[in-house]
This record gives sequence, C-alpha cells and structure tokens, in this order.
Amino acid sequence: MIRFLLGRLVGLLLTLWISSFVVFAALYLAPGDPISFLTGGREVSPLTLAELRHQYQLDQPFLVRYADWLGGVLHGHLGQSIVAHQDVSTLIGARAQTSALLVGYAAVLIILGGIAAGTIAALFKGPLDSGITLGTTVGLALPSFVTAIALISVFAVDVRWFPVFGDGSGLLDRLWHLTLPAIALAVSSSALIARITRGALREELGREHVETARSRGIPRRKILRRHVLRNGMIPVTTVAGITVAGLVAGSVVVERAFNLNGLGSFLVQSVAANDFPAVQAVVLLMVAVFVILSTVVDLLYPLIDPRMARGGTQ
Amino acid sequence: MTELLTVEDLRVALPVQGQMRTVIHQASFAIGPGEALGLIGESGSGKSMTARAVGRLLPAGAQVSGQIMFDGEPVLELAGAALRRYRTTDVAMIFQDPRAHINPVRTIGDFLTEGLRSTLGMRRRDADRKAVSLLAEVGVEDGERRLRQYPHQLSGGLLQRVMIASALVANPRLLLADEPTTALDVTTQSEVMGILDRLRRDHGVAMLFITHDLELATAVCDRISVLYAGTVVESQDAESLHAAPRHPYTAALLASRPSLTVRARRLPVIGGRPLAAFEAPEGCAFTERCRWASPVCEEGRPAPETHDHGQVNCHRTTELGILGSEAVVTEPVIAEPDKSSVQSRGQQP
Amino acid sequence: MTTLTLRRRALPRVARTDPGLGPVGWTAIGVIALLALIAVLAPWLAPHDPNNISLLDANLGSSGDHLLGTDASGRDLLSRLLVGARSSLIGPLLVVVLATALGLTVAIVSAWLGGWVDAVVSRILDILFAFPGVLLAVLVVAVFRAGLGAAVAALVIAYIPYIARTVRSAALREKSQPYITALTIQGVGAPAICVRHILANLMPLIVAQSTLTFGYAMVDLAAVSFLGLGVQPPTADWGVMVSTGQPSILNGYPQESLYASALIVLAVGAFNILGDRFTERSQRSTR
Amino acid sequence: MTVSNASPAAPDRAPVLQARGLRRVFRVPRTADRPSGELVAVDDVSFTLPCGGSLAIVGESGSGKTTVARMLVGLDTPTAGDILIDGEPAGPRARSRTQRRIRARKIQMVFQDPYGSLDRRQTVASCLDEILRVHFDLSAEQRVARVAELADLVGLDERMVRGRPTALSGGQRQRVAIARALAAEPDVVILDEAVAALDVSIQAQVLNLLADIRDRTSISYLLISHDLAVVRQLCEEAIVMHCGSVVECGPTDRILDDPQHPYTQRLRASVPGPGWVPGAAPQPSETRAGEPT
Repeated sequence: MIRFLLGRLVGLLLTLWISSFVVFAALYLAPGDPISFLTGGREVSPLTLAELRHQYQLDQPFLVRYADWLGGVLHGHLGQSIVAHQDVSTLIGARAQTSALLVGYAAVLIILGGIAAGTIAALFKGPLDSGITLGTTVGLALPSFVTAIALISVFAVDVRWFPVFGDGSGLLDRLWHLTLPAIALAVSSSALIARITRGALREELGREHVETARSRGIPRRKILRRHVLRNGMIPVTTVAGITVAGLVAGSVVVERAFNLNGLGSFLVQSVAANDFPAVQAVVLLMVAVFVILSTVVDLLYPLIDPRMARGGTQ
Repeated sequence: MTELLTVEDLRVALPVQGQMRTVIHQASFAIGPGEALGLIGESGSGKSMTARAVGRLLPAGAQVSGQIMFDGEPVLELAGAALRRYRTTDVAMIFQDPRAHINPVRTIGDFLTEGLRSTLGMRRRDADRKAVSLLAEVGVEDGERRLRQYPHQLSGGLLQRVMIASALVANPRLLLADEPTTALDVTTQSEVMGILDRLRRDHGVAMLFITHDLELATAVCDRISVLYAGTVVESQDAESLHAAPRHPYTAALLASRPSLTVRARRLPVIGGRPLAAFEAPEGCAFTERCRWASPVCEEGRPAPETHDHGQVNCHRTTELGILGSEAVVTEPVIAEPDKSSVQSRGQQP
Repeated sequence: MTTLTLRRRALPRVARTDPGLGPVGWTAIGVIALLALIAVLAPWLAPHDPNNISLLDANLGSSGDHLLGTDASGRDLLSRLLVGARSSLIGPLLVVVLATALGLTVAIVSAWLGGWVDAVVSRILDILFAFPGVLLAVLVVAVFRAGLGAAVAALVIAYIPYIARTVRSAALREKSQPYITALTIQGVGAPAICVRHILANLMPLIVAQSTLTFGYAMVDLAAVSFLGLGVQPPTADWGVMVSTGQPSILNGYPQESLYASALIVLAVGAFNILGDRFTERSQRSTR
Repeated sequence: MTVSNASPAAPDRAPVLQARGLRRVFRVPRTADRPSGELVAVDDVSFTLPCGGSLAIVGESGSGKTTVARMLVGLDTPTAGDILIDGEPAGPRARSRTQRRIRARKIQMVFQDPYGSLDRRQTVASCLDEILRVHFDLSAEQRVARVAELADLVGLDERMVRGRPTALSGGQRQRVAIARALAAEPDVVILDEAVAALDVSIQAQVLNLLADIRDRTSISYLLISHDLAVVRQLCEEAIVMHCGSVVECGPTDRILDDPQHPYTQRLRASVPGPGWVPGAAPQPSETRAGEPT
C-alpha cells in the first residue's frame, strides 16, 4: 500500500516536472519576441534594450532561466506579467477563486445529475430509458459554448431569472451568477457520465455474481444497492475523475462566453497580448490541477476496488 | 416414492436478437428427496438452461412451458415473496465458475452470510459463526481469517469450496450444481467432488448435477438423464445406464470417450457434431448421426418408453433393446490414403 | 488452461447475424454525407459572396434575397454557413487522420515490442495525457500564432494518448491470442503479423474510435475558434460565427449564433451516433 | 530439408527431439512466500522423443508443462539445459525470423483454444496459404493444390476451406489448426491440450484423425495434457510433471497401470471411472490449503 502511494506520488511529481519544462520550453521557442511588445514597436537604443532584456532575464541561457523560473514557481512566484507589470500570482489570485468555484459547481452538477440520470436509465427499461438515452445523445453533441449561447439568448432576452454576465460578490451572489455558466459547462459532461453509468450498471446487472445473488433470494433492492451500484461505480469513478479534471480546461471557453473574470479569460487575454510569463503560469497551474485531480482519483481507486489494494495489477 | 422435484415437458425459448430460439424442447425428469440426478449433455444440449429453469433464473424474456413441481408447489407460478423463499430455503445453486459468480469487491464473509442476514434475518455474529463452521465442513481451515479475505486472494479450488459452503448455508432441500468442478484440475476436482458428495449425503440434500462427464456423473449420482439437442433422450439408474444404455446416443457417448484402462485401436466415433436445440429437425434429433436411423425416425419426436430401470425416447427401442459399443458408427473421418505421402508433396518444384 | 471450457459452454451458440446500422445510423450517415457535399460544393451553392460587407443590410431577417438573413455586418448568413462547412469539417478531418495514424502506429508498435519500449511509451502517453486538448491548443497558439493549423497540430498531439491507449490495450488483447503465437512460431515476420493480423482485426474498433474522435475534434476546434484563437475572422467558420454573433443576441438578433450552433450540434450529433453504432458492431465482431 | 518416408522406428536415426536438464526460472515480485523473488517453473526436465514416436507430458496447472512447450518451440529461453533437434543443439531461443522458420520446419504446435487459435477475419484457405508462402517457394497453383490436399487430410470440405473460422464448429477449427501445423511439414507436432476443449463426440473424431495422420506420415507427437485417458489413447511414452519437476517417466501403460510416485498415484486415482468414489484419492499432506495465487 505504501509502495503504491509512493509510486503514484513519484509519478505525479515527474509528470508535473516534465510539464513545467514543456510549458517553459514551448514559450521560449515561440517566434514572437516579448521585447517588441514591451517597446511597443518604437525604436529604442541598444542600451535600453539590454536593460529591458536584463530586467526580464531575457539575456540568460535557456537552462538558467528555466531553473530560475522553476525555483520561483516552487516559492510561489509565478513571474512578472509583461503587460500588467505585476506579479502573476497577484493577478491570478482572485481569478482563480472564480474559476475554482465555477469548476466545483459544475462538478457537483455533473456527478449528481449524470449518475442519477444514468442509474434511472439503467434500472427502468422502457420510455424513461429511451428518453434519457435520447437526452444524453443530444447532450453529448452540445459543446459548452453552444449551451452558453443558448442560455444567454434565453435568459438575457426572454426570461431574466438568472444573471447572464458578471461575477457577483459574496459567496451566494457569486454562486447565483455562476449558475448559468456552471450549467453550460456541465451539460455535455453530465451526458457522458449518465451514459457511462448506464452502461456500467447494465453490464453489472448481467454479471454472474448478480445471478448468484438472485439465486439466493436476496431482495432486488439489496441486490441493486449492494452489488450492482457498488460494483458499477468503479468504472464511473474513473471517467468522472478525468471528466471533472478536464473541466479546468473547459472552463476557459465558458468564462469567455459569459465574460467571467476567471483564469480562463485571463489566459486568453494573455495569449492575445503575448504575455508569456502569464501564459506559462496559468497553463502550468491548470495542468497541475488536472494532474493532481486525476492522481487523487487514482488514489481513491483501491478504496472502492479491493482488487487494486495490493499495489496495482491483480 | 413422492418426488421432491418433478419436471414435465419443460420447453424453453429465449429471445436471441429479437427472435425466439428454442433451447430446451422436451425435458422431463424427477428427483426424490435426498436423491442425486445427473443431467448429461454436450454443448448446446440445454443442460445449463434446465438447471436455470428449475432455479427460476432464466434471462428476462424467456418463454417457458410445461410444469416444474417442487414438493407439490408449481415453481413456474411462484412470484414475489414466495419466489424469494423458494430460492432462499428450498433450492441453492452452485455455479461452474466461482471467480465470476462471487462479487469481487465484497469479502468472503459477506458472500457467505448475506443470505442469512438479509433474507433470514440472522444476526451478524451468529451468521459469521455458522459460516465458519460450514467452511470447516468443506475443509477450509482458519475460517475467521477467510471471512475477511476477498475472492481474488483465494485459489479456484478454494473458491469453489466457499461456493459449496454458501449453497449449504441456508439448509436447502435441493442443490443445482452446474458443472461445479469442470474448471478445476483433476486432483482438485476429486477433492471438491468428494466434499460435495459427502456434505450432500450428510445433510440429506437432493441434487441436480449438470455435467458433460458421464463417468463422474455415474460415480456421484443415483440416476442419470441424458440430454441431446434440448431433449431428454434417456433416463436410467446410473449403474444400469453405464452398463446397459438403450438410446443410441448414450451408447455412442459412452463408447467414444477414450478409456483410462485400455487403448482402442480406433475410437468408435459419432459422425457429425452435436446439434444445438434450435437446430433440431422435426423427428428424432439424433437421426442424422445415428447408425440405427430408419425412415421412421424422421416422423415426429419419439415418445418415452418405460422399462425396468428408466425411460428411453427412441422410435426403435423395442427392436434394438440394450445397446453395446457396436452401436457406434465408425465413420472414416478422412478419405482413404490415396496419396503416396502427404509430407513429400509440398516439396515438389 | 481448463478455464477455456467455461467460455465454450456459457450460452447456446448463436449465429451472429449483423443487424446493420439501423435507420438511425443510416440517417447519421446521410447527414454527414450531406454536410460533406455542402463543403465540397459550397462556392457554387452560395448565393452571395460570404465576405461581402454591406452595413446597410445588417441583421436582416430572412427574405427572398437572403434566405437566412444577414449578420451584423450585413453579410449573407446562408452563404457564410455553406462556405463555413469547409473549415469546420476539414479541421476535424485532419485531426482525426493524423492523430489516428500516429496514435495507432505508436500503440501497435509498443504493444508488440512490449518490455521497456512499452513502459517508456506508456509513461510518455501519461504525460501527454496531462494536457487537456483545449489547453494544449491555447499553448500552441500562444507559440505559433492563432490559426487553424496551430489548433489542429495541438489537438493531434492532445488526442494521440487517448487513441493510443485504446488501441494499445486492444492490441495487447489481440497479441495474447494463440493464433498470434502460432504465426510467431511459424516465423511470420513481425510487420506482417502486426499489419495483416493485428491491425486488420482492430480495424472495426479504429473506425469506431475515429468517428467518435471526429465529433470531439469538431467541438474542440470550434471552441478554439470561438475563443478567437483558431480560424480567424473574416473567414467563415461555424465556431467563429457563434462567437461573432454573440453581441447581436443581446440586441435581439440571435440568428447568426443560432444557425451556426445548430449546424455544429447536427454534425457532432451525427458523428457521435454513427460512432456509437460502429462501436457496438466492433464489440460484436470480437465476441 | 528432406523429409524421409522411412519407417517410423528407424533405429539408426537420432531422436527427433531431446531435452536435457531443462530449467526455467522466472523473476517474480518478492512476496512473503517467495522471499527470493524467483519462481522455478521448470526444474531439470529431460526426455527423448524418438523419430515417429509419441510422448506425453502429463501435469496439472502450474506443473510447468506449458513452459516446457514454449521453450521447445523457441518462444522462451531455458535458464539452463539443452534442447536437441535431430541430435543437434537448437539455439537457446529462436529470436530472428530465419531461426524461427528453421525451427518451424521441425516443430509445430496445436493449441487448446479452438476459438482463439485462428484469425477470425482470415479464411481457412488464406490461413494455410500464408504458412505455405512463408516456408516454401511454390507457385500460386501449387499452393492451391497443397491447401486442398491439407484440407483433405484433416477432413475439411471445400466450402469450409473457403469460409472464415466463425462459420466453423470447435472441432472443425481444431482440424484447421492441425492442417496449419502440418503445412510446414514438421517432424514434431506439439499438441498443447489440443482436444481438451472439445465435446466428447468431437474429441474422439480428432483423436482418430491424429492417429491416422501418424499412421500415414513419420510424424512425432508431443502431447501436453492433464487427461490421462487421452494420453493413453495417443502416446506410448509419458512423463509426469508436478511443480516443475518430472516425478515419473516411462511407457504410458506402465505409468497408468502401475504408478510408482505418490503424485502419479493420486492423479490416477482422481479420475472418475467405474467403481470410483469421489474424494477417495490419497490426499496430499495438509499443505494444499490453496494459498493465494
């Protein structure tokens, strides 16, 4: 068990380290020169240029800069934004809260809605199943930005139950403001989870050990709870974990659609402005969250599947 | 003798891709209290489905006709609580593959005591104690520790013993054993079969024993029914079936199995392949493989003829009587060796 | 060893008749074929120049001249939607073809060789897995400037691990079949076994996977274009149109976003449904 | 590569296959029961298969019999010991394609699983044709003729040959597998539980087929099996393996009628037959508690 935990932890750190290198190297290799942005296209004296380069450490060799940057990241300094002339950490702080709230909100919707719909579809054959299956087929074909646009056009123009733009202030008001974005973010993922749940439960219903339980006269309710749902949740957990982790990236699109001032919008702005330190920081942060979330799910696995508890395969 | 279980004219069809497909045409047999009946057949003969029909475990959408009586109760009409009670306390099933038939994410203890606790309302401590004593009976020591283990931590032979213990835990009156030892090694099979046989006799439980192994069935069963293509073709006392088969299929089956004690120059062979129930033609299903087949065999299903030791379903049984191993067609499987040498042919330029 | 007898006699043997794709599947194929045809013939079908700005005709409703009305710059929506089919379909097609080709090559080679090669490849795939598609696209666009090419390249890289994982595990299953051992013993070469046997047997799975991937790629590429990082305006593209039409919604003219969204949903839905049908069939064929 | 039509028991010929002191050790994760991290799967196994003879390796799961077969066909490397083919040492492991082809012309194998041992998308004809192309330089017409000949040998009709394995029953598939093994014209065919998965009536057909083939060619069989009756039917000689080692060897009749080693006795007594009482076979010492695998 300890070995299993350590193995996962080492894997996590390795992945994070390599990701940081990839992120840094990618932007180092970028053909656009941040200096030209700093100078705003004006002619500057070679001296000023050198000073600027020094200020942003652009005159150092690649590995030195990478080491510096990584050291800073480890101490919580994500670098200086070239555009805002501010520490990126400061710029990210408040925005990260909005994004985290949005992702969390959507995750709750996805897990509750998806698993509930999938379970109902699996257990009640007939019109209910067909209806949910049709719903998931449509839901899967709905990109988050399309749902966002649809929600905006309904709630901004026709009915005004929910606010369409802005972040709000205070937790309740913010959640109120984040409702539509969270729904937009959750729709297609809920459909996916519903589908996986339905498939997993149907498969489990047909399993031999369920036949055994039936053969012993165990009441249906108990069979469903103790055998079908319990075992079916194993594959669902895997997919739900990856899906929720993936919301971190998906939020970029939704934030943009609803003009939310979160990490995603910040990332898109920074890309448009060639603000490399900011892009580096945000991408790294998102990758880190994604990787950590998937590792957490991996670590949960032995708890729900005893076959995994002895350190991996079989 | 009043029978514990009687199955009469059982017919089962299952939906396969939207069409009903017959898996059992005509199965009739009976089991007395404490008696063991072997149900023999090759793949596709419908033997597993027969056991499932008795246990009311057929897949959804199955069409069943005929009659199954358990202790005077019509099994096919049971529903709700009565059906659950039947499954809990009257019959218990032992499956072929314990690895698949025991929930992998629950402990052995949970598996053994689930029925006791949820359907008989026994308290956990009492249920555990009963489970441990049953484990000891099937030869599993340190039951306390085993109860906390998971199925993947046990070998196949051990898991099948756990399955047997779980079948006996609620003191059923009939065991449905579906090839309980087929997946095991020979020596393990012998051990597990010995345990099953002893416990069954000790507890006075009747058994429907499904297998493809005639020798094994002869050793552990009082009577044997032979299934071919979804039809029971012969039922006899185990000893006399082995010694004096009356249906050509039984005789052929007995003869074509290589012997442990004698090497045959050529094995007597039944030509063709075993038919699945849905492929069976109008007349006797065995006709096209039968050495004694005559035009009369194609005219409808043969009715059962009773004799001293049992019943046989064969149109020509009065003419044929008891069959020896000469009942078997020895078909030349391959053409006569007309080529000089098979091996040298590919060498030619 | 002895476990084999289990499988043989589990259920009565059933002749595997292929029920085909069914009416829904064929409808999906019809939709896809129609969209592809539109993409090919768009320049001839479009009644107007899709980029012809005429501010006087802004946000017109549907009329004889403009069947679906116009956008905020007075461009004919029908023409833009027709022409937009091109970039909206070619992008995902490129992603699917490249990602599948690379992913399945990596998967089959690493499954076949096994050992340390497989271990290293799996590790690399795990790391690639840490970059969600849209995020990688944003990163690549930041490096190489916005455009369809950069977004496609990013998605190819992001999708490789997904495709490679599925194909690898299927290839490992196939490799463990005795017939592969038989061929190895016979001295049949590894490339022949991999291509003629393993790949051939995985083909139904790969086709199903690619069809589903097309849907995902379409969503992701449209999202990148929606963010303004993919296809650049004024080029007509469904994802871009959803985005550029957004301000008009608040003014009560939702048509541009609405029509473009509808087409995306239609196309993605058709690919998803077809992919599901293919998946069912490929699962049946391996049984 | 000449294949002689010499009478099966040509005394002057070297044994077609010989194993001397075969040993195979696997590295496994260290566990409480296995602190060394080593698993001895096969330990000091020797046997001789005379030209035209037939030998059975008898054992249950975990006896190491399958590992022996894998080493013989070159899929696995012995940790120690030699394999001699026609009296000449075979390389430790057939790694290259050429080495494999050379060995394939000597030793072939038929597997247990009739469903997995054929490519389900390949017709029977193309399956046999592929093997012929690997080993022989034949024209297309010659290959077609040879495929027909092989099919005829194992009793498959033309319709089956043109079809895919999915249309065939288990017994028919096993015939295809036998034809495929014979296509390379080997001296030895290893039958790895080749009839274990078949129905009784089909098993008899295949056993007769194997006997007929042996009558008509100078081929030798090495049967890997747990089924003593099948061993008696097919093989003159047998070795009994238990936990990686050979516990008994000799003529099949002697081993089955008068087993010497306690394990062989137990195995023999475990097989149901007339007068058999379940569970009456001598039990091993209490060690067989069936610890976690």
